[in-house]
Amino acid sequence: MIYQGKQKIWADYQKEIPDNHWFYVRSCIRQNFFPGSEKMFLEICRNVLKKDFFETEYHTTCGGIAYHCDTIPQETVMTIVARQFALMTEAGYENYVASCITSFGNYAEIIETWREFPEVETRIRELLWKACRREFKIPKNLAHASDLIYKYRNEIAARAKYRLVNRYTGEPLKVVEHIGCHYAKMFPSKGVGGAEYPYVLCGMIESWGGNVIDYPERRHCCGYGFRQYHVKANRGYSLSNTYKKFESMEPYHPDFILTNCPGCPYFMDRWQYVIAETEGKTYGGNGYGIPVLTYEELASLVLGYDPWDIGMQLHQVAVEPLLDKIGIAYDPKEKYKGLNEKDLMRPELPGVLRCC
Amino acid sequence: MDFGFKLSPSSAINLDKVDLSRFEKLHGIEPDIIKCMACGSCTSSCPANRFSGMSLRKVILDLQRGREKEALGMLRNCMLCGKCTMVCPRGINTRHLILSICRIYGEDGK
Amino acid sequence: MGKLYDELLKDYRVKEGLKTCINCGTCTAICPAAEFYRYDPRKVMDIVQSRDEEEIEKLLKSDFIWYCGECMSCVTRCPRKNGPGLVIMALRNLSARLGYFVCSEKGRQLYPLTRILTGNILNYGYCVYPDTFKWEDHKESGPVWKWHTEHIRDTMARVGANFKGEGPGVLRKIPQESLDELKRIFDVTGGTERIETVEKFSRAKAEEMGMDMDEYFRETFEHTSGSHLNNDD
Amino acid sequence: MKENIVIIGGGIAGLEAAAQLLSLGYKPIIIEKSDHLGGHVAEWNCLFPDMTPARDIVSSLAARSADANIFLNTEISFVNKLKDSYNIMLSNGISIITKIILVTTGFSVFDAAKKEEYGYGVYDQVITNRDLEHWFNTGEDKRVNDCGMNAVGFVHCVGSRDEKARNPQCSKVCCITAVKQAIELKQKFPDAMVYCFYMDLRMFGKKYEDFYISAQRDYGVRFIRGRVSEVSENIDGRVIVKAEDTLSGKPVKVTLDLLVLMAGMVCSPDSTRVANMARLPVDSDGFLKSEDNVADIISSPKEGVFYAGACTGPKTVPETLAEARAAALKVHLYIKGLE
Amino acid sequence: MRERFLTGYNDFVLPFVCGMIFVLAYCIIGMTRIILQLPAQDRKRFFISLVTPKTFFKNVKDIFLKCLIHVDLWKRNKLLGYMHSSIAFGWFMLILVGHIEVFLYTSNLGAKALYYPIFFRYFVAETESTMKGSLIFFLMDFFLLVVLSGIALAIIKRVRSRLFGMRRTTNPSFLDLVGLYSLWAIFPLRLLAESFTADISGGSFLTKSLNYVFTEFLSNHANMLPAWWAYSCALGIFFFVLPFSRYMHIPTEILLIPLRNAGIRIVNARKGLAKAQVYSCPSCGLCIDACPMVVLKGNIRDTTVYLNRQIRRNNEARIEEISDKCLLCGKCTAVCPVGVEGDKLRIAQRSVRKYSYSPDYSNISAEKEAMMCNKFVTAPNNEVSSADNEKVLYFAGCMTALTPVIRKTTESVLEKAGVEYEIMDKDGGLCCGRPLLMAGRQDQARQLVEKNTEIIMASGADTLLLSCPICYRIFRENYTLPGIEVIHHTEYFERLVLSGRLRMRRDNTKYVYHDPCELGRGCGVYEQPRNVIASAGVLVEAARNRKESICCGGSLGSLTLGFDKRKAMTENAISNLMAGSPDRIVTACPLCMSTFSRYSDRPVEDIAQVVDRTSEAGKL
Repeated sequence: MIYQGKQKIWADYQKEIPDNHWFYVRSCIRQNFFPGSEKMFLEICRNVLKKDFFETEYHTTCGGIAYHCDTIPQETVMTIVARQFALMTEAGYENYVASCITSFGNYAEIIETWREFPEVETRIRELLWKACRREFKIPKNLAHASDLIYKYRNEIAARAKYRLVNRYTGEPLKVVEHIGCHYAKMFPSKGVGGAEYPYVLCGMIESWGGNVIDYPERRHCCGYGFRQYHVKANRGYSLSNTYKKFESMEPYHPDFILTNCPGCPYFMDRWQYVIAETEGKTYGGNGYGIPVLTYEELASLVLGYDPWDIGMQLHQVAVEPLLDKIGIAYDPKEKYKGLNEKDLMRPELPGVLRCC
Repeated sequence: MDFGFKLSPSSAINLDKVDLSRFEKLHGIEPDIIKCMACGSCTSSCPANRFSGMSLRKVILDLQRGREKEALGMLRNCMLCGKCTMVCPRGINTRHLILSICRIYGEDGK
Repeated sequence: MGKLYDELLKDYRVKEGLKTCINCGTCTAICPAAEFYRYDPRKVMDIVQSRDEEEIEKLLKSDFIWYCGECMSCVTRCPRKNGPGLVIMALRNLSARLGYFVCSEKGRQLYPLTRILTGNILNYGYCVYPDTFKWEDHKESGPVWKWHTEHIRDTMARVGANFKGEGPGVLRKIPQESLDELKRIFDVTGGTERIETVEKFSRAKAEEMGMDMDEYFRETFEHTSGSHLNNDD
Repeated sequence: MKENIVIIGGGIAGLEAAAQLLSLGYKPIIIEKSDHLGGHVAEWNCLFPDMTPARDIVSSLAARSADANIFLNTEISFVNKLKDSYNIMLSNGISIITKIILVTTGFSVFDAAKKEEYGYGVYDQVITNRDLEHWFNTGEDKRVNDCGMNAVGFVHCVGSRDEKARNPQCSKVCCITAVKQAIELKQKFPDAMVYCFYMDLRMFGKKYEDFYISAQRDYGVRFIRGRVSEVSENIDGRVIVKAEDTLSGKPVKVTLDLLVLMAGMVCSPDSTRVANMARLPVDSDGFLKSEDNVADIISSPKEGVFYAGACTGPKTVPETLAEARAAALKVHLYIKGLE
Repeated sequence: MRERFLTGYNDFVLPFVCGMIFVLAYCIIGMTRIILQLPAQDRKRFFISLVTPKTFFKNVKDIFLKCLIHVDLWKRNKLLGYMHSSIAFGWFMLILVGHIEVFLYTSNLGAKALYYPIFFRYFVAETESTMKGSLIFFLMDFFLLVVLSGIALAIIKRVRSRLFGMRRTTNPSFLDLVGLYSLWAIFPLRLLAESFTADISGGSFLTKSLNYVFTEFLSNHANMLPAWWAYSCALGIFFFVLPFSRYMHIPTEILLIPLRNAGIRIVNARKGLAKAQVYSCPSCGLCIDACPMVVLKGNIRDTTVYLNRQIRRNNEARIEEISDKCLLCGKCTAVCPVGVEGDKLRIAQRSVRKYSYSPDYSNISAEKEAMMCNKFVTAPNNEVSSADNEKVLYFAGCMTALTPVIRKTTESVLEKAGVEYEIMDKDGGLCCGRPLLMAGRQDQARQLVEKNTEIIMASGADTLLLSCPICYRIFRENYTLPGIEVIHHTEYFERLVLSGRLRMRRDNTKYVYHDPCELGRGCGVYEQPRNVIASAGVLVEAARNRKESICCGGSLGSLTLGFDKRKAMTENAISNLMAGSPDRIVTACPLCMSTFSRYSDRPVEDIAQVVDRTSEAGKL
């Protein structure tokens, strides 16, 4: 692997990301499975970095999952998106940041379609007016939330309490990054670093002290596949794709996986559990899995937040071995406690996958 | 634990792992087999194509990819009529090739 | 109704996604579905490109168009700037519109999908929502999810979510007026009509298969024959 | 015979045209940007279909055109159109007034690093056709492992027939070059598996098909119809190639010790620069535009400006030489017309 | 005649007697084994045929004409015929007359009967009564001269075979050579021995006169014993090598003729009839010249004579190579003087091959196929023009699919003649099974025969018309289609012309007709196509035609001949057709047509094209 070769490509894909004043929209999947992540994103941006991020309670799903499950027509999803843009316009923002990769891809695709076929935009404006009496401007800048953490990575590094270094060996942690397919595969120029060697997560890992691992199936989809997961009968597809990725990364013994898509960490986390239960195979050493982190979680961890405050307990794969490696202090007894030490009992332990 | 689904087998051909020993044996008898340029003339003229999907082009390809079962399945209705030999632009003696395949490859494995 | 190909061509995704295909196979090579299903996106493109009405109709009624995971990996690599994934979406859209989806096993799954996803959107404003994401239907979500949903108000509160709360925040309650707007958007953009179409054809199919709608839902949601996978006969 | 003839580019087209003009009694001026004559051919090892050493072609051309005025390491600073002639200013300060310009600026090899998914410049074991020729010539390339060569792949159409690479044209010679290089590698590493990943094999030239048959029959080169979609590196540093075996409709994957990218021909930036300076039009394929693409490919739409070789599109060596000869005759007749 | 020795014995007879006993024992055992190897049914049939007067007389006649007179060779070349019959018939007569002589003049024969007829002249002396036998003396010398003339010719033939109409002869094996030289030696030595004793035992114009010459310088009678020893040894050696040389054909042919006359076919590749044929091969090498593959010198050793030799040696690799290469044109069978069926023998060798995968056609629905061509069943009666009009089912065949002009013109001719017809293989149909049969895959071929039979029987037709001789042959030989006439289009066209349903316009175009192997040698159809062509233009003949027609080289029979190798054969076949400088080449086989078209410098047509071009509708 020739690192300079990658640097050259990264230099070609630098996208303009304004520093401040963003209209923030949430992700359905992230809110369900990693609720702490979104909270931490705003926490870090607003309170740590003192940036202006606006969120309105009136925004909804973008409809992307329903659209990619082919349950709603293109016009419907476009109008829902137009409504989101209208909310941004009404709030006086022109920079639009999405927490979800599906949404991000959805917005990018729709804006691109409108650009190429202006008659579609006109029609959607009419439909939105008819349905909601709203009008919108197309955002001047569209970003994914990971773009912003990437943008702020050095500021975060400057305030970091921990570095991604194995405290036992002194070596940088080996980190595998996984980019959501809809981040740059459709429009390589819309992603930091392009589609083939995206830099958005690599940049974070590098500036926080870790070492990025490239493995053969790095670019492969996690296997979500929308309808291939939401319908129970199809989940073998989803499982098989994740399995393929893990088989490919296994020889590299990564310390953890970093993702920027809300779905991928859920799938890569839970499919490890299913592979362990059905195939008896674990990838993380000592019967553990490989922890799969969102970039918000990682940023929060290096900034020194309590792992249980940011929702690390909602992962099926235990994160404790990773926390130990980095040297992050945590209280095992607090892991499954509610607010004010409320006893919530604890999840059952899986049969094969080792958990804490 | 039963989740209601399981891993699916992969159909990808992994050329690193294909066992070509039988193909090499065949190639020893039929050196022309690798002259095939997959033009499909054989398939288009084949009367067995209607019945067992016979396509000599695919048979040759499948054998090289280690997909022996598929290849033999197609051969099932070959009537050895010789039209493929007549139309092959590379002059491959397809009839003898088919007979050699039938000698070397069998349902029984070896 | 016009010819199928003309109908497809009206879809902007086909306009963007199918210029001319040279059958190079780049899409299939990296397609996650091509490896695990009997599926070859290149062939789908070729059939659409052929403008053969009969073939296109067969395609719309087949399982093939439902194998794609819409990851759009194919879009990145196509040397002719095509988007097989986009064409698939257009095909699925047409298949749903014409009711052809009930002809194939994978197509029939559109019914549970529609019920779950549009239900979530219209009822909660989210595509995925804990109240409808049951551990029983998602055993792979693990004991953690089971625990999480059992104590959801507490676990959500612990990580600072605003679960079912007023105002902004994680999994807040989306105000009724926003949900009403969504409903109106569905009404004027054909979303509602699509739900009804899927309902109608599925109902007819369920009747043909001798099931009530709940059985039909379970059947299509949970069961699949082996014929979709590669290595069995 | 005092008419100045300026030949821009000292590749084989320029040299052949100069040699012909010399034999017609003219004294042409060759302007060459680099420090050697012969252009791309000088960097090649052997030429299909008879495996003629490229060096022989170039040295014989150089010998035959040695009497021309040759400026090496010289670029053109600007071109001024005068009333019925051109004023050419060279980077070495010399200025030439001429009525005749023969553009033989040739092509550039497509920068394979632009096909990011193939990882040229990122993965250690990925090289281009030009790198391989360099290795044939010098034996120096640490990427070619003399002892551990088990599997080698060739990817056709890299940067050709590719709208994403902004070159939808076929580069014409890569198919046969890949076949040639595959045979050469098989000769050096008889036990290695050699795969060619192609979209279409365009064996249009004299004896090309024989070459292809020989590669199949005599060397056992495996041809797989499918464009390579993705290349990645495994933990041993070998490259994994993914394509579709379109003839069986299945994804195919193979691990290789060396991957050779058949980088195509694109119009050289020098051609474009000259075209800008002399106000020559550029055709929709990015190459220089001829008066007529069928009947008169060597005339430019501009009075006194002629083309030869790959500046008007991808060409083989014999085609280029033939065009150079035709251009020399055209120049000769043009000068006769002026008198 | 008086016996010279009381014992009537001398040691020199031993070599002969041992050889004789050995060869007789060998032949009896061999013959018994062959007969036992026949399938029970065939064996029964064979024995019955032996006692049936008709076949009995035929056997006798055939043995006499073929084994002794070699009538086939006479037909081919007089000199060759004379050479063979002089030796065979002459020798036979020597033996016959010798026996008569012995029985006439000796009593108390006993064990002497074994060798007396051969060495009679040594053991007897001339007496008063001798001159009564002067006729016998004369006959013996006469036949000895006949044989000697044959031997002389044989020696010449070894050097100049062309005089005998043979371009190439077989390369003899070592034992063949031993046999050959001992055979050549037998009769001169007999002459020598008898001449030495002629003054004692008497003789005629040959022996007696030679005796006079000898006595001039060799008066001592002691000299005669070595000559008799040498004679006996030559015979002994000949008999000992006989079973292992080509001369085994002499006794075997006597068995082969009745086997053939009993109508027995080759069942087992190496046993029974096949074995009889193999051992009957005299290695004369006529099949070498006949073989179309021999244009390429490298193929000489792949001719039938060498196949027979390799089968006798059990050289499996070569047997496979030879039997797979053959075009199965059947010409060697046609020219073979003893009736070795080179083509069938090879098919039999192919059929014993082991395959680990075998196609089967049980998934093909004959019913469904029949639906596509059952017009005669489904059409209401009034649509069929007249009740007595035949209902023709036209099976174009696989090969015709590659030469659609044949099908098109055949249809056009049928329409002109107002024939009610239906095409059986519009959609490709099934193969007739002949190519599988030729490849030795009999079980598979049988399956196809069954499927096709079912389809044809369900079609409601009463005539099956074929335009491909390959199909035609298997339909004639292996199909049972009760109530349905199987006919080739050449025959059908002749019928249409003769019946006036087609009117031909004759012009001056010169046509040469190529007899396709399967139609001519295979099915015996020679005259019908010629009659049809003669009514369309001027018919000229090829240098070799009819039974001796040369295969086009495209045959499906060969499994291994490559495309490039066949070219020379095709060119040779074309040059054979050029003898009469024809304007057009006409054939009646799609495979011949496409093969010839590849290399011919003048138009090649199927007979259907000729008929279509030159005919118009006649009276109905």
